[in-house]
Amino acid sequence: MQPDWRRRTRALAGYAGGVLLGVAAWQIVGSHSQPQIFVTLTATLRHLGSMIDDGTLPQALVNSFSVYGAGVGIAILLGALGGLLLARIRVLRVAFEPYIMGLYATPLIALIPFILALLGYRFWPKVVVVFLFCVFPVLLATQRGAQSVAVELMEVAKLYRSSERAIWLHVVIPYTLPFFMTGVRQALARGLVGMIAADIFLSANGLGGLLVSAAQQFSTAEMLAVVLVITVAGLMLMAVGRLVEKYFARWRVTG
Amino acid sequence: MSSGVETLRSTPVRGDDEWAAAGAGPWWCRPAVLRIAAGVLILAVWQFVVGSWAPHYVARPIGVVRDLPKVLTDNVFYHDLGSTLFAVIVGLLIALVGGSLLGLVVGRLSDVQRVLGMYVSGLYAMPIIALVPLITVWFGYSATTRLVVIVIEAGLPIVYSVAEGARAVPVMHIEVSRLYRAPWWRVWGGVVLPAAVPYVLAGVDLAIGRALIGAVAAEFIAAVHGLGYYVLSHVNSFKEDQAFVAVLALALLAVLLRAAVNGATRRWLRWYRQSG
Amino acid sequence: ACSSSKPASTSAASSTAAPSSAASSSASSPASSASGSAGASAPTAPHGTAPVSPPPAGPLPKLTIGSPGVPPVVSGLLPYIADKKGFYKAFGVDVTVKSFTTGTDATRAMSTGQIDIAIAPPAQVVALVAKGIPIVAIQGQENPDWVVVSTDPAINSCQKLKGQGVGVDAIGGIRYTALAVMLKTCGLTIKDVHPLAFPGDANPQAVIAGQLKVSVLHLNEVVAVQQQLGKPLTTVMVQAQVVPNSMYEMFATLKSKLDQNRDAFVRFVAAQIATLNWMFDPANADEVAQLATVVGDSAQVMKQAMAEYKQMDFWSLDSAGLPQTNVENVIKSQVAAGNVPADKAPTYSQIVDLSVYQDAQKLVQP
Amino acid sequence: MTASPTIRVEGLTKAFGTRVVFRDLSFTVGGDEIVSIVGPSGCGKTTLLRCVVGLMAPTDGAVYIHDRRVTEPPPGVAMVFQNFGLFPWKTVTANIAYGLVVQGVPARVWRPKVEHLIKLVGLAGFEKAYPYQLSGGMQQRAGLARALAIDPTVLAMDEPFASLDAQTRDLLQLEVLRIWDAHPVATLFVTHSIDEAVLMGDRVVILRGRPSQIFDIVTVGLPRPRTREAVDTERFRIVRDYVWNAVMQTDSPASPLNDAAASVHQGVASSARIVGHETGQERR
Amino acid sequence: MTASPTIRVEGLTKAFGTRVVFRDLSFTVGGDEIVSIVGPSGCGKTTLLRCVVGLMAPTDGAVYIHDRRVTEPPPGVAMVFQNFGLFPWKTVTANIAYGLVVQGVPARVWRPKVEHLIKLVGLAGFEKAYPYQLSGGMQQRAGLARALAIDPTVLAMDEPFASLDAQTRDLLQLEVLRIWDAHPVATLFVTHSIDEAVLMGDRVVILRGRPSQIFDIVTVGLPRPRTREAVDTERFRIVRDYVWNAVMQTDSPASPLNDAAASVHQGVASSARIVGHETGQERR
Ligand SMILES: Nc1ncnc2c1ncn2[C@@H]1O[C@H](COP(=O)(O)OP(=O)(O)OP(=O)(O)O)[C@@H](O)[C@H]1O
Ligand SMILES: Nc1ncnc2c1ncn2[C@@H]1O[C@H](COP(=O)(O)OP(=O)(O)OP(=O)(O)O)[C@@H](O)[C@H]1O
Ligand SMILES: O=C([O-])O
Ligand SMILES: [Mg+2]
Ligand SMILES: [Mg+2]
Repeated sequence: MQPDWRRRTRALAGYAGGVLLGVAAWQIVGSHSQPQIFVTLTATLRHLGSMIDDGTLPQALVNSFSVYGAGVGIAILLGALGGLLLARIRVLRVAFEPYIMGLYATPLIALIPFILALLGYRFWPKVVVVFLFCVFPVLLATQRGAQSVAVELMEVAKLYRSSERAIWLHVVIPYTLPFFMTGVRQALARGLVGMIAADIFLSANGLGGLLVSAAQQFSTAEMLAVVLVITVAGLMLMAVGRLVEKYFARWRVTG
Repeated sequence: MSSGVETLRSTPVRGDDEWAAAGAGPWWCRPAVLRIAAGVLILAVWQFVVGSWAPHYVARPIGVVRDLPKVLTDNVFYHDLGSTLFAVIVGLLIALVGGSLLGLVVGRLSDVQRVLGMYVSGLYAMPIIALVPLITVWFGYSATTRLVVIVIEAGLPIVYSVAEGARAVPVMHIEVSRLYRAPWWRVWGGVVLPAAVPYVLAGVDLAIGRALIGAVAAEFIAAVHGLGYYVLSHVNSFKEDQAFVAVLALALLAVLLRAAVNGATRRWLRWYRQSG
Repeated sequence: ACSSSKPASTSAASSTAAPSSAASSSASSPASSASGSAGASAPTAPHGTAPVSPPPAGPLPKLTIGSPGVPPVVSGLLPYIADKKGFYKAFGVDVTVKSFTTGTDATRAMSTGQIDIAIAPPAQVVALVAKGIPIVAIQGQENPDWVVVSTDPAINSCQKLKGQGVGVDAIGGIRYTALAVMLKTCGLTIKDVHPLAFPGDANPQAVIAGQLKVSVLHLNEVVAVQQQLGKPLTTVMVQAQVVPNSMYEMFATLKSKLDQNRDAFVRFVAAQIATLNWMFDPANADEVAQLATVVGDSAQVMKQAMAEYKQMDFWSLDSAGLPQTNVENVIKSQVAAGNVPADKAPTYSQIVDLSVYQDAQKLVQP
Repeated sequence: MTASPTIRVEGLTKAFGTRVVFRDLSFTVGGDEIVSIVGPSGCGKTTLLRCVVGLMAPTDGAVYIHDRRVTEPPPGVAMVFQNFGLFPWKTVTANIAYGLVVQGVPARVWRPKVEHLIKLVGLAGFEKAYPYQLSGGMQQRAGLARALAIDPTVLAMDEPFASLDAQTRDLLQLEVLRIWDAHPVATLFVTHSIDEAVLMGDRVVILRGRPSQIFDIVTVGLPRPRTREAVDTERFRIVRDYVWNAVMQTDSPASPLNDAAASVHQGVASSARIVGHETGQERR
Repeated sequence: MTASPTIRVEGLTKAFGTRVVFRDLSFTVGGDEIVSIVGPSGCGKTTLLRCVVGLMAPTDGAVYIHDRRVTEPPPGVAMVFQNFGLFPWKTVTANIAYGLVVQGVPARVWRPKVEHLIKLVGLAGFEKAYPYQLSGGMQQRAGLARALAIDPTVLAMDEPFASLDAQTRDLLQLEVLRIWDAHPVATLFVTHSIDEAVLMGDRVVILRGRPSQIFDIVTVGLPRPRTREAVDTERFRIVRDYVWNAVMQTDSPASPLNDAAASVHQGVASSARIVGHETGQERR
C-alpha cells in the first residue's frame, strides 16, 4: 500500500496528464492540418470567444435549451403518468407494450423527416422530436419500478390494512421514485441527442443550427467550438442527472 | 379483474397463482386479441388524423400498405437495406472488440482511467450526431464516415459499461485466482473478462440502438446510400409511404438485432442470466 | 430516386438506344461512334484537330461529380442525364454521379479531393480560393432559377419582405446568398428579414405544410409546390430578372486534379455539351421530362418546368456559362459581405479556366 | 386449550395451480402461547403464515382469529419478516409508526408509543436512521417494534432471525423472549433452526411430506420465562433431538444432502417415547 | 506444538490508513490441527485470513508457513469463502479443477482427481452443472472440493457455512469433519457461530477489543474423530459457554446490542477455571 499523499499525487498527475495530452494533441494536429480539416485549440477558443461576444452562442443556447426543456419536461410528466398507468392497468400494458417497445427500438431519427412533413419546423415540432427521444426511458423505468414494488413491502402495507391512497403514498410512489429518476437521467442524455437532431434536421437554429451554418461556411473552428459547448452541456446534464438519481436512491444503499 | 383496472388493495400481492387461476379471462382479454386491437386502434387513429388534417403526401397506413409491394420489389431498397445492415453489423463488431478491450483497460488500470476517463465520459455525454459534420470532413462523404460514426456511437456505451464491469469484478474472484497463483493473463482472460461479460451485453444492448441512430444520421448528413438515405430521398420526393417502409425496416432491424443478442445470451450465457 | 451508382451501372445498356434517337435530330450527337462500338470507346474526334489525345485503349479515365440534393436538384440533371444516356462513356470518360445533401457538401468533398468535380455555389468557390485552396471552374450556369415566392398574395414585392420570415437552406447557404443579393435590389439587407433555415430540400415541404409563408425556391420547386397546394404562389422576385449578371452554379475542380487529368475533364465537358444539345431538341422533350422525374417531381411538372428553364437560359447551350462580369459580381459581393478580405479576393482568371470548354467544343463540333 | 384459542387453523389446504403445498393442517394457538413451526425448505411454512394472517386465501379449510373467519388481514395481526420488510425510504421512527399512521392514529398519540418501543427494543439514538444505516440485528429490532406498535393480539414471525449472524441471533432470541414474557400474545414462529424452535416455542408443529402435513405437534414443556440456561437442560436436549430426527427423516428434495442426512439419522420412535406430543383429535 | 507448526503468526498487526484493525496477534497452527477464530463482526477475522494466506500484506509482524515468510500466496494454500467464491461461468468440474488448471496441470492428471473429489463431497451427477443450478449447500461443497483439489497443506475457511440454512450447516459441519479426519491439514476456521467454533476446532482463538487482540486461546479438548454426539457432552457445553461469555463481554461497536449482551453476561472467570487455555508466552 502506498502512502496516502503519494496516491493522491499520482491520481492528480494522471488527470493533469490526461488534460495535457488532449490539449497538446489538439494543438499539434490542428497546426499541421489544412484549416478546413482541423484547427488548433487556440483557434477554436478564439472563435468560441467571438461567438459569445457577438451573442450568437447565447442566443443559440437559449433557442436549443428552450426546446430541450419543453421536450424533456413533457416527456418526464407524460412518461411518469404513462408508466404508472401501464404498470397498474394490465389491459393497457398487455395491449400496448409491444408497440412501445417497437417504437423504443426504432432509430427515431428516421422519423424526423415525417415529423417535418406532418408538423413542420417551428418550436413545437422540435419539442416533439426531443419528447420522442426521451419519453421512453422515463415511461419504461417508471413502469418497471411500479410493477416491481417489493412483494414483502406490499404485504406489510396490506397487513396493516392500508387504504388504497396510503399504499400509493407510502409504498408505490416512494418505491418507484428511484426507478423513475434513473429514467429521468437517461432522458436528460437522450433529450440532448433529440435536441441536436431537431436543430440539424428541422429549422436550423440553436446549437445544431450553428453547426450547420459553420459547415456551410467551411468553418471548422466554429464547428469544433460548438462541439465543445455541446460536450460541456452534455457533461453537466449527465452530472446533474446522476446527482438527482443518487439523491432519490439514497435509501437504496445496500450491503 | 375483468375491468383490467387493478386497485392495489384488492390485487393479490403474490399474483402468480391468481394469474394462473384466472387463465386468460374472457376471450377479448387474451394478450393476442388485445395486441391486435391496440394495433388496429393505432393505425385507425393515424389514418384518421393524417387523412383529415395533413397534406396528402404524408404517410398513412393505407398508403404504406399500398406501396409495400412496390418497395419490396425495388432492388434499390434491398441494396440500401444491405448497405445499412452490413455497416451496422461490422460497426458493432468493431465496437464490441475495441470497446471491450478499452473498457477492460480503463476499468482495471486506474492510471489509464485517469488519463482517458474524461474523454470517454465527454464523448459519452455528447450527442455523437453533433460530430457527424466534422467526421464527414475528416473521413469524407463516404461509407467510411458512416462506419466511423457507428463505431463511435456503439463503442462508447460498451466502453462505459465494460469499464464499470471491470471495476466491479468481485474481489473474491480475483483473490481466488491470486491464491491459486494464476498467471496474469489467466486473471485477465479467465476472471476479469468473463466477469465483465454481463456488462458487455448490457453495453451491446444500448449499442444496437445507437448504432442505428448513427447510421441513419450519417446517411442523412453525408448522403451515404442506405435505409436513411432511402427515407430522405423518398420523403423529399413526396413519396412518404415508400419512405415509411424503410422506417419499418429500420425498426425491424433493431428488434431483430436485439433479439439475436438476447438469443445468444440465452443460449451461451445461461450462467449469467440465472445468477444475475 | 437513386441517382449515383445505379444509373452508372445501367448506362451501358441504355447507351445504344439513346444516341440513336439523338442521331436523327442532333448533328452534334456522339451517336454514330457510340452505337458502332457499343459505347465502349472513342467519340468521333477528328484526328489532329483537338488538343485532346485519343481515349486510352484500356479502361476509361474515371471522374466523380457531386451534385446537390437528395434527390438531386435541377442543376444536377445535366450530369444525371449525361450519365443515364451514355454521353460520358461515349466521349471516353467514366463518370460517377454522387448526390450530396447540399451543394456545400459537394463543394467540401471536392475541395478535400474526395471527388473530382462539384456543382458548386460560386460564392463558396470564391471563399475557398480566397482561403488559398486552388479551385477552378470549367463550366457554369449563370442564370439562377431562384424565385422568392409567397403564399400570402399581400407579400408581392421586395419591399414587403421587410420583417418577414423567409425560408432559406442555411445561414450562409446558397439560398441565403441568393436572398441577400435580391434584397439589395430594393435597398434591404439580410438583416431586414428573418432567414429561417431548412437544410437540404426541406424548404418546399415547409411551404406546403404552411410553416413558411415566404421562401426562396428553385423554379421546379415552385411548380411542384403549386401543384401540391393546388393554388398558385405569389411571385415576389425572380433573381434572373431583378439581378442581371448573376452567377448560379459552377462545375468546379481542384486545379491539381485538372492539371493531372486534363484530358478526362475535356471529355467530361464535351459530353455535357452534347447532352445539352440532346436535351433541348424538342423531339426529346417527353423523354427528358421522364428522366427529370429524378428530382422528385412528376413528369408533368417537369415538362412544364423544363420549358421554363429553357426560356430563362438556365443552361447555356453556346458558352461555358461563366461570363466575366457575373463571376466578378460574385467576388465583389463576397468582399462586400465581409466573407472574403479584399486583399485576398481572387481574380476572374484565377477562378475560371475557359480552355477546357474550348477544347471540348472542338471535340463535339469538328 | 379448548377455552377459545386465539388462532384456530382448521383443515387448511393450499395449492398453487395443481401443486398442493400443504394439506389439511389443523392446530390452534392460545392467547399466551408461542407455537413454533418447522419443516424442510419449501414445505409451505411461509405460505401457511400468509394464510393465517389473511394475506392469501387458502384453497380449502379456514383460519379463525378470535373466532372470526379470516378473509383479509384482520385488525390486531402483526408479522415480522425474515428480511425485515422495513420501508427503506422511511426512518426507524416512521417505519415503526407505519401501522398506526395508516390507521389514522394522530402523531401525538403514536409518537410517545413509538418512542417507548424504540427504547424497549434498544434502538434509542437511531430514531432518524434509515434502514441501510443499521446492522441486520438492528433492522430486525425495528421490524419487531413495528409489529408491537399496533398492540397485536396475534404475532406471526417468519424466520425472523435467519439472515442474522449467529451471535446476533442468540441475542435477539433472548430479547424477544424477554419482551414476549412482558406482553404475551398468540405467536406463530416459523424457523429453520430446530434449536430455535424448541427454545422459543411452547409447542413445535412439525411439517413433513409432499404435500406437507402435520407430522407431529411436540409440547416443549420447558418453563417460562425462558433464559439461555434452558438450552443446557436435559429436557431441551431430548426435545431438540426428537424434532431434529423427525425433520431429517423427511423424504424431501432430490439433493445429495439426503445421503448425508440418512447417515446422521437415528430412529424417531425411540425419542418419541419420552417427548410429549399430540396426535389425532388431541390437536384441536 | 513446538515441533515446527505449519502456520506461525508472529506479532501480526494490520491497519487501514490510521485505523488499526488488529494488533500483535501471535499463534500457531499445527499440521493436523483445526484452529477456530471467533470474534465480533468487523473485528478483522477475514483480514487476518487474508494476511495469513498472503493476499494482503500485514502492517507489522509476519506470517510463516512451513517456516517460510509469507509475502504472496504460497503454493499449497487453499481457502473456502463465505459466499463460496465459485466462478459463475464455470461448471462444477471446471471450478473444482481451477487451482490445478492455472498451474498448468494437464487434463489427464486433474480429471480423475476432480472426479474423485466430486464423489467425496457428494456432488456426483452435478459435474456439468453451473453454480446457479446448485443449492447453497451444494455450492459450498464445490468450494470445498476446489480447495481440496490442490492437495493443500494449509486450509483457510472464512465462515464457510454462514450463508447456509441451519440444517444444511449442521450436515456440512459433520461432512467437513469426516473429510478432514481422512486427510488432516493445518486449518484456520473463521466463524461467527460459537457452537461451530467449538465443534470444529482443536483450539479456539478469541479476538476482542478495538483494535482486536487475542483475548484467549481455548483448547477444546474433545476427542477426534468428532461426530454430532460431541455436542451433547459436558465438555462441549463448558467450552461453548466459556467462549460465549468471553465473546459477548467484548466492549465493541456503539450498538445497543451491548446492553442486551451485558444482561446475559456471566463472569468469565468462573468458567475459565475449568477450561484449558493458553496465555502469554504459551501461545507461540
Ligand atoms: N405465489 C405463489 N405462486 C406459486 N407458487 C408459490 C407461491 N408462493 C409459494 N409458492 C411455492 O409454494 C411452495 C412453498 O413455499 P413457501 O415459501 O411457503 O415455503 P417455505 O416452507 O416458507 O420455504 P422456506 O423454508 O424456504 O422459506 C414452494 O414450492 C413455492 O415455490
Ligand atoms: N480493504 C480494506 N480497506 C479498508 N478497510 C477495510 C478493508 N478491508 C476490511 N476493512 C475494514 O477492516 C475491518 C475488519 O474487516 P473484516 O472483514 O476483516 O472483519 P470480519 O471480522 O471478517 O467481519 P465479519 O465478521 O463481518 O466478516 C472492518 O472495519 C472493515 O471495514
Ligand atoms: O443547393 C441547391 O442548389 O439547392
Ligand atoms: Mg419461507
Ligand atoms: Mg469476514
